[in-house]
Amino acid sequence: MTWDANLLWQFDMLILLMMVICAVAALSLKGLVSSAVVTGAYSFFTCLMWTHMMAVDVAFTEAAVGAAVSTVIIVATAQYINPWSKD
Amino acid sequence: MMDQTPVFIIAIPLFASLLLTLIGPLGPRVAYGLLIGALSLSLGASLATMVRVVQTGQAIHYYMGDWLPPMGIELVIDHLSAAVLVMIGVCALLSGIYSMHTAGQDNHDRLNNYYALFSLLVTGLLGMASAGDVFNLYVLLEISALASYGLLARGGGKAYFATFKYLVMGTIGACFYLLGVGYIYIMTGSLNMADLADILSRESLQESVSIRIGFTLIILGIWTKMALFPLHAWLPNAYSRAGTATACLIAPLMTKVSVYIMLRMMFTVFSADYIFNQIAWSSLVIYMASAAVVLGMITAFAQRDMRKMLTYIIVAEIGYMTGGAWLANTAGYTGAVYHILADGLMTLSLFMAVGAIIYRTGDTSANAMQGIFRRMPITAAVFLIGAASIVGIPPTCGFFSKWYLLQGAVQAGAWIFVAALLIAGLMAAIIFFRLLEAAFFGNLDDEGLSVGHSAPHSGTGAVQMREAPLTMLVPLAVAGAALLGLGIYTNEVVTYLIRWSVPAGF
Amino acid sequence: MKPFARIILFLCAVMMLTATVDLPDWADPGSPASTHLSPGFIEQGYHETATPNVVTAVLADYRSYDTLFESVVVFAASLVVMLVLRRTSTGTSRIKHFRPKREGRDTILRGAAQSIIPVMQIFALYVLFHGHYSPGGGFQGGVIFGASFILLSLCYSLKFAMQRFKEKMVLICCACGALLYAGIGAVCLAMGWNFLGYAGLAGLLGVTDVMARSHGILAVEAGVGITVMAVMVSLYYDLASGGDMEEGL
Amino acid sequence: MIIDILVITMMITGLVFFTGTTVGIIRFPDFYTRVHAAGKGDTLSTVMFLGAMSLYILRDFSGESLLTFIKLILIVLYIFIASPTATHAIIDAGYEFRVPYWTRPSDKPSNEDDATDINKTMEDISI
Repeated sequence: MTWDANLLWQFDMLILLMMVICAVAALSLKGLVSSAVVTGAYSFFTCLMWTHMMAVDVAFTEAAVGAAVSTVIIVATAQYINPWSKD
Repeated sequence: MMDQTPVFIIAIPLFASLLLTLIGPLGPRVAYGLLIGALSLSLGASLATMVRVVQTGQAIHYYMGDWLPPMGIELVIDHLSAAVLVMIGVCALLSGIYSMHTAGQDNHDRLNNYYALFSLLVTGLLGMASAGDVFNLYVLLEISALASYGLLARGGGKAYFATFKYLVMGTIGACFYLLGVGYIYIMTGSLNMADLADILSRESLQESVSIRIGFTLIILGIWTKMALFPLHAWLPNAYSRAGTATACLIAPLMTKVSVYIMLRMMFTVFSADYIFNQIAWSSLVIYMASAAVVLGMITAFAQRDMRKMLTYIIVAEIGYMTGGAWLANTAGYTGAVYHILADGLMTLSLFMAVGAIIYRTGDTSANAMQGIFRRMPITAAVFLIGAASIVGIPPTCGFFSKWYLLQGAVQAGAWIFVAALLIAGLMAAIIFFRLLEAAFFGNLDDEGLSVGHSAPHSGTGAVQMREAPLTMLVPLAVAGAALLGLGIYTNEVVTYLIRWSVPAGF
Repeated sequence: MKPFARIILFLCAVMMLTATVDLPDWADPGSPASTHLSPGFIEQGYHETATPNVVTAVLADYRSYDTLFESVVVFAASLVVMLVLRRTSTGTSRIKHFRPKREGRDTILRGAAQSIIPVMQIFALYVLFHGHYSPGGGFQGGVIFGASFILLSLCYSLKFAMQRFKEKMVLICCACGALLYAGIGAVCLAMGWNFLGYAGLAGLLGVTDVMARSHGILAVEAGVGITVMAVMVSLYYDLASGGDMEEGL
Repeated sequence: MIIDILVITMMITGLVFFTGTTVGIIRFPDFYTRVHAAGKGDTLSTVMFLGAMSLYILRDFSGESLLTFIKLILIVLYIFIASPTATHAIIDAGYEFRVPYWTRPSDKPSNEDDATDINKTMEDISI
């Protein structure tokens, strides 16, 4: 379990790229529910990033809170604010 | 074995808040009693701590969990935080007592949960004022912010939108603060304020770009939280649309405690030398503060709604304190700190007086002031004292803070700030003169007017004396007396509390 | 307004990127964050708290005052959402959206839920109580436990879940978890130590100071877990039903 | 040696199914078939992959590797339960939401409304 900075920097870049894509998509997508789902995906990539940084505790929390529960709660909220609205 | 009083200041409201959520079935009276009891005990602990700090002349350090800093977290109560703690305790207790009728009016159900949030907000503010750790400060900032969102949104209707705006701005501010703390942590490896100050004074870190940007982010975050001029757009609507009890608690305290955090970050974590010589922004900040003072007062002048007018006056007062803190001399600093205390009490008494008037007349516009001196003499008297304090008329404390600020501005050669202070005083005089004229003479011109617009023909000329209920009147009177008392004992406050906390390098 | 907002965003991004030029290298063992306090925690952590997982030791003992207020933040969130959303008055419901009714249908979902939820709850308890040795602790365990109730109400219905875990009970759990945490702090205070100095429990439990710290960490983690679990469920109840507790997602 | 071959075979099979899933998600015409492809292919290929990994772990047999093996098998079981159920739930929700299904346009030349209807709904769904 040692961290090697040179081993997987491509993986690092890939995750960061996906995070940027998810962040932009969450802002620009039409419809609140789809934005909520993309936010969940963003949380998942954040979680991967934490794992990659060997911060397992944080990754664990992020997976449980960000990717699972908060996505459900955001979707549950979004259904009241007209889920297919344009903004 | 250490003296345990500092922890009681924070732990008692915290326990009260947790218990208040559990005692719903016992009814609102028990909840009210528990809240008042907890706030008084907390105030007592704050007073005891202040007395000890003044007697020993040095800061009290309380180690949480018996871990020595920088490993653990400590509470640090020095002269500055003791003064702010007592101010928070007094304001919270007074607005707690005051809230008996108005809170019940705004919250027909779940009053105990409302009071739980009320107590939690006070916990957050007290914790911020006594924190000795920058991350702990952030956590307590979040608590008080969350509680204030809930309390403000309780106003219903338009308050939801105003609070949402406040929520977004507040979250951005807190994020900036946290980011700044993060940068500083990476560069220093410590979160304890005293330890940070020690590390940051090293030669190698003085030039660091990251530290500089970390400081910028922290200050920007705090400015967003305290609504300094270009970032103030959220404040007036959020505060003026809240329920009366909420406004009386939040309006005097939230922004003042943010000013306290700014002072703490500027002079405890960073040093005066670093801020005024390494980062030379102070002239820019003084321009911003002057703009805040003048524009806040002018906008306040244009308002018809009384509470909105008062919120714009808060924006102007924030300008006073910021300007005073960045003048970089002792008089300016004294004025800023003294104004934190004075403005808390001024805003509290004005909001409580206006709340009492609204409670009786049901009208939030300036028309409600018609003939108030006849109908509600005590409320009107407190309003007069608060107004005199904002304008800066001698026996009240507002005069002395403005005096120190002017002195500091003249010493620093910041003529624009001097001009802004004078213009703002003039504007405030005009604003309050207009209101008080209506309050004094409005009744005499047209006898039917004061009895009520609904029944203009009942006018027998007999003016009804209808003061607010006693639970509202007593805190009002105490706040008015405190304004005068603080003004009379200015010299003692400055000598025993503020002089001690003047940072080195002035 | 939009171009203005973009300019501000761009300035913030530039500022934050500029700040990175000075930062120490990624995972640099010589950086201040790794040399100032971390060695102390790593070397003494086990001897002072008998907790092999340094993260747990720092979170729940060295900086337990922060963690207390973090759990209170979570508690405050549920209180705020409840105060703002929950409506008891019977009136015209604001909600007019289509909500599928799946009473008495969908055996597959219920079967899957029946087989997953118990395992999930056991795992949550494992995460909570194994926090001394492995990554995990009160927050994570509580969230997983709360998620199991959310799964229950997703697969069955909100009413079914609310019969199992009543709204009043949820609120009591919210407050009691934080009360347990703060109460342990107060017990330590009463035993003559500082607030949250778990060594004060040694006299009550009949163990050494170091073991008492370990037990104290366990107890406060349980408190955090209870609060977080109840808050997750409470947030879901309030948000999914729009505050009327009639029917949910 | 045999285990190695088995592992490689399983991994390649898994990859083939993954590719099929991806192609299916992109190429299938309507909501139901896409979710079907995603659900089935994804489950099988994930199970294949994890099974291959657990076998690979077991090559150097020890207590620790046995523990890892058991954990991986538990994950496989979980996915085997959860993933098809989730697919089922999504399709069920789509059915209740009255998402129209795809029919071959040439079979029913008279019924052109259906096709446009599908396109409209697809826009709605795939936001």
